[in-house]
Amino acid sequence: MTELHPEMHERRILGTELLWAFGVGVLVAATLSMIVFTALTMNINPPSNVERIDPKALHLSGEFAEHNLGTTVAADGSVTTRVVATQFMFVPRCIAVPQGRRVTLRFSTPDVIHGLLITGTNVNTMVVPGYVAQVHTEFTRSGDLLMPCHEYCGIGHSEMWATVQVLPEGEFKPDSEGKVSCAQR
Amino acid sequence: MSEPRISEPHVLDQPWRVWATVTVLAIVISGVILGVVIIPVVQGRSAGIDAYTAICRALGILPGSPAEPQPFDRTPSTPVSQVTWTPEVLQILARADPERGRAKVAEVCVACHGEQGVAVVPEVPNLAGQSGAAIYKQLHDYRTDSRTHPQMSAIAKALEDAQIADVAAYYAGQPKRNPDPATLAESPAAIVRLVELGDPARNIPPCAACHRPGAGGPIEAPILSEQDRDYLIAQLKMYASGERRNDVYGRMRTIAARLTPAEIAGLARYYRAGFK
Amino acid sequence: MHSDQPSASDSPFEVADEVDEAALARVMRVVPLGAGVLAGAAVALLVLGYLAIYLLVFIPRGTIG
Amino acid sequence: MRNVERLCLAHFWVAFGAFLAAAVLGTWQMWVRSPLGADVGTPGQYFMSVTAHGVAMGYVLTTFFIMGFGYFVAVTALARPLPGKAWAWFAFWMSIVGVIMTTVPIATGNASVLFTFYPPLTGSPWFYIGLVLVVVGSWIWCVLMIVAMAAWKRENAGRPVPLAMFATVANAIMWLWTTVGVAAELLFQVIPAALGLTQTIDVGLARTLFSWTLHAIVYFWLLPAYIAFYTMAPRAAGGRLYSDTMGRLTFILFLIYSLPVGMHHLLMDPEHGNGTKFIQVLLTAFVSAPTLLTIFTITASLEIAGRLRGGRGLFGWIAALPWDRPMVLAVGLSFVMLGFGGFGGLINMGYGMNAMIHNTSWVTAHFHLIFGGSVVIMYFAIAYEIWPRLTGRGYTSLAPLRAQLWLWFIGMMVMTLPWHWLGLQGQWRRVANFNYADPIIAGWGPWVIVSFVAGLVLLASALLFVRNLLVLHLSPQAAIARPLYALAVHPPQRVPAALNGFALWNVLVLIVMLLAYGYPIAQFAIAPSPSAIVHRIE
Repeated sequence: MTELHPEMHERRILGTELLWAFGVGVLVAATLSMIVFTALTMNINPPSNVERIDPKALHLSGEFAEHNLGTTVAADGSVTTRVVATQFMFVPRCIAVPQGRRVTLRFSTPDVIHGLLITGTNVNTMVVPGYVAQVHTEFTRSGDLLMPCHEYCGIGHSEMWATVQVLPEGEFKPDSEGKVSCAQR
Repeated sequence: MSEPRISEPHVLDQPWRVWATVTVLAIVISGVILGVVIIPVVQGRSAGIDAYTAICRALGILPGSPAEPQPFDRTPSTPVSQVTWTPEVLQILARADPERGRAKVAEVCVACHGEQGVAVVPEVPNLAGQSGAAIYKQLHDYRTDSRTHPQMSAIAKALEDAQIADVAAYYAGQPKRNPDPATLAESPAAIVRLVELGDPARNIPPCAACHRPGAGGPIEAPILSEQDRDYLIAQLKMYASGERRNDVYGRMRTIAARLTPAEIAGLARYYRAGFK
Repeated sequence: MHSDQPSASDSPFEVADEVDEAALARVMRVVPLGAGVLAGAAVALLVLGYLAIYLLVFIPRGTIG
Repeated sequence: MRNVERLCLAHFWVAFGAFLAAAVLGTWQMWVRSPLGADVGTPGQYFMSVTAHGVAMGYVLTTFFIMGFGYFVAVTALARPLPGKAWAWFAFWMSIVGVIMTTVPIATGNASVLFTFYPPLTGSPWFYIGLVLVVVGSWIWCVLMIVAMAAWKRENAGRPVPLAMFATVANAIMWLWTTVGVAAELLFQVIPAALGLTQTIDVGLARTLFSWTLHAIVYFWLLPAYIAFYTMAPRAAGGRLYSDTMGRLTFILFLIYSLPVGMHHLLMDPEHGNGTKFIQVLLTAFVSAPTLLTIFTITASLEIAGRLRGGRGLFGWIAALPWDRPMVLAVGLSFVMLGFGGFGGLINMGYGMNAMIHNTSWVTAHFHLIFGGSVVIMYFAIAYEIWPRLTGRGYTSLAPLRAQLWLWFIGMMVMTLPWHWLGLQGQWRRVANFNYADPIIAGWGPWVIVSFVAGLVLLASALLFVRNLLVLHLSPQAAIARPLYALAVHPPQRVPAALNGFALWNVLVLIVMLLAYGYPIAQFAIAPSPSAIVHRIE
C-alpha cells in the first residue's frame, strides 16, 4: 500500500464517494422538484385542514347533524359532500358525486380515529376526532367505487365501508334543496 | 464526548462543524421557504386567496387548503339525541350513588324492570348488569323526547340528571349472568356468524363489536347478553322502520333495516341465551 | 485477554486479513467502476420508476388539494 | 459458558422466540384475510393476532436483538470488558417482565389496539406499562453503550473508535432521541387514560408525538443490518471496506435525518398544515442519502472482493463473489429487497402522491420488504455469523443456512409484490376479512392467495432458521476460522473529532428537531384540539 501513494489513493476513494453523493443529490432534487412543480402548477397538496370541531357534540353541530350529511350543491354551483365516520359505518353509506367537477369532501368523526380512501382515485384522508378532514378533488371516471375505512377503529372495522357513485353530468341532479342522493339500482 | 480530546485533529474538525451545520440548516430553511411561503402563496394566487391567508393555512393557523376556497356551513338542525359524552357527563355517571338509585328503583322502576333488573313484564328490557352509560342515554332521550314510550317518557321527565345516573349505577351494579355456553352452542351457525363476524356482503358489522362488555365501541352501546327476546325483536323492528330513531347517526336503523325477520328472531333468541 | 471477551478472540479491527496488498492495489485501479455502474443504474431505475408512477398513475387519478 | 456470551445468547433467544411466534401469527392472519379463510377466526381474534404480531416483531424481536448485538459489539470490537454487566442483566430481566406484562393482556383480548395504539381506543394499562418497561430496559442498554465507548476513548486517546462500535453508539443515541415521542404519548396521555385517571385524549397531539417515534424506530431496527454491511460483509466476502469515513458519515446522517421526518406518516392527517408537512417531506428525501451512500460503498467493497477473487470485466466480479457464504448471500438478497422496498418508500414520501397509497397494502408491502426482508435477513446473517463465536461450535454444513436465506427471500418477494399491486388498486390495511363478493374486490382474491402461499414459505424459513441454530448448539466444538470485522482499504489512523463522537451531532439534532417539530407540537398548546372520549377495549 505504502508504495502506491496511499494519500492519493485515499483521496481518489473520497473523490468517487463525493461524485456518487453528487449524483444522489441530483436524484433527490429530481424527486423533490416533481413535487414542487406539481404543487405550483396543479395545486397538488396532501389534504390538510386544521379545522377543529368537538367530536363529543358532533351530532349537535349544524354541519354534521344527521340530515345535513350527503352531497349538496350550493347556489353558486359548488359541490360539497359531508360524511360522518363512526363506529362502524360511514353516514351516509352511499355517496353521489359528479364526474369531472370540483368536489369538496368533508369528513368528521364523533368517536375514534378512522380513515378512508376511494378506490382508483387519490381521495385519501385520516379522520381524526377533533378535526374536520377535507379533500378537494375531481373524479375522472364514472361508476361505483368503494370507500372503506382504512384505519383500525375497533373490532367492527372490517365491515366499515361505503359506496361512492360517480355520476355523469346528466345524471347528477340536485333536488329542490340542492341535495343529491345515490341512484337506486 | 463533549470535551474534544487533545490528540484528535481539531484543525480538520473545524470545517466539519461549519459545513455540517450550514448544510443541515440550509436544507431545513429551504424547506420552510418552499413549503410555508412559495408554494402556498403561488397556490393562493391562482385560487384568489391572499398571501397572508395562504401562509396561515399552510401553517395550520387557519383552516383550509391554500389552493381552495373553504365551503360554508349549513344551518343547524334537530339532532336525534341530545346526549353528549363530555367529561362532565361522565363525571355525573362516576359520582352516581347506587344506594340512592336503589331507593328510586324501589319507588318507580321495580314494577316493570324488577328489583334486580330482571323484567317482570313482557317486552320490557332486563337491566341487570347493563352498562350505566346505556341506561343513562335512554332515560335522557326519553326526557328530551328523542325516544318516546307511553310510560317511560313521563317517568323520565320526572327524574333529574343525577337521579338518572343513580338509577343507572344501581342497575349496572346488579350481577351479570354470563351467557351459558351450552345454550349458546344451540344457536344456528348463521346467527353466531352474524354476532361474531357480521356479514361482509351486506356491510353488517358483527354485533359483538359493540354489544359485548369492553368491546371499545360507542359509549352508549348496551350489553345485549340475557336481554328479553320480545323486547329485542320489537326494538329491532322499530329501528328498521324508523319508528325509533334515537341511535346517533342511524347506526342501528341502518343495520336493522338490513336484517331479515328470521335473523331478528334468531338474534333475539341468541341474546336471550343463558337466562334461566 | 479478559475473561469477558468471547472465545473467538475476535479482536479489534486491526487484525490482519488474508488480502494481499499488491493484489489490492491492482484491483483498486478499477474499483469502483463496476459498483458505480451497477448501483447507479439501480438508483436511476428507482427514480425513473418514481417519475413514471407520478405522471402515469398518480396525476391521472385526479388532482387533490 | 462465560457471562457475556450468556448475556448475548439470552437476548438473542428471546428475540428469535418472539420472532417465531409472530411468524406463525402472521401466516395465520394471511389465511384469515384470504378467500380461503372466510370462516376462520373472528375479528376479535384477528386483531388480537395483529397486535401480538406487531408487538413481537416490532418491539421484542428488534429491541432484544439490538441489545444483544450491542453487547457483542462492545466486547468484541473494543476488546475490553463490558462495563456495568450487572446493569445489563438487570435491563434484560426488566424487559422480560415488561414483555410478560404486555403479552398477558394481549392474549386475553384486553389490548387489541395494535402495536401503534390508536388512542382514543385504549387497552389494559398493563399492556402499555409493560412496553414502557421494555423501553426503559433499552435505555439502560443505550447508557451502557455510551459508557463503553467513552471508556475506550479514554484509554485510546486520539484513535478512531472502531466503526462497529461507533455505529452501535450512533444507534443508541438515536434511540434515546426516538423514544422521547412515544414515551411522552404513553406517560402523559395513554396510560393515564387506560388507568381511568382521565376520560379524554387530545388525539391530534397523540398522533403527532407517536409520529416523532414512528420513523426513527424503523432506523433503530435497521442499523444492525447496516453495521453488518459495513463491518462484516466485506471481510466475509474476502475483501475490504471501501471507505471507513463514509461508514461514519452514514451513521451520523441516520442520526440526524431519521428523526425530523416522522410527519410523513401524517401526510393524510387533518391536524397539520401543508407547510409543516412539506418541510418534513423535504427532510425525508434526504434520509435516502445515507442508504444510497451505503449502497455504493458496500457494492464497491464487494467489487474489491470479487476482483481479488479473479472477477474481470464490468460485472464479472459479481459472479466471482463467494455466494456460498451466508453473510455474502444475505447481503446480496438484502440489497435486492432494499431496492424494491426503497422504491415503495420513494412513492410513500411523495407529498400529495402519498394519497394514492396511504394505508393500503402498498405500505404494508413496503415495510415488510424493508424491515421484514432486508433487515431481518441480515439479523439471520448476523446470527449465523456470530453464533459459532458465542457457542464455540461450528456448522457441519452451510447448505441449510443458505436454503433458509433463499426461502426467506423468495417468500418475502412473492408475498409483497402482490401487496404492492393490490395497494395501488386500493386494497386497504388492517381488516380481518374482505367481501370477495364485491366486483372490485373479487379480482384481488387470487393475489391474496398467492401472498398467503408465500407466507407459508416464510413460516417454513422461520422454522428452518430456529432449527439451524438449535442444531448448532448440539454440534461439536470447533475453532473459529476467520476474524469477524473487516478492515478498510485505508484503515483510519486519525479522524476528526466530528467523526469520532456525537457532541456536534446531538446539537444539530436538537436544532433540527426544534425547527421540524417545534411548532407542530406547540400548536396543541396554543390551540388544543377538542378532546375525544376514551373508548376502552378490555
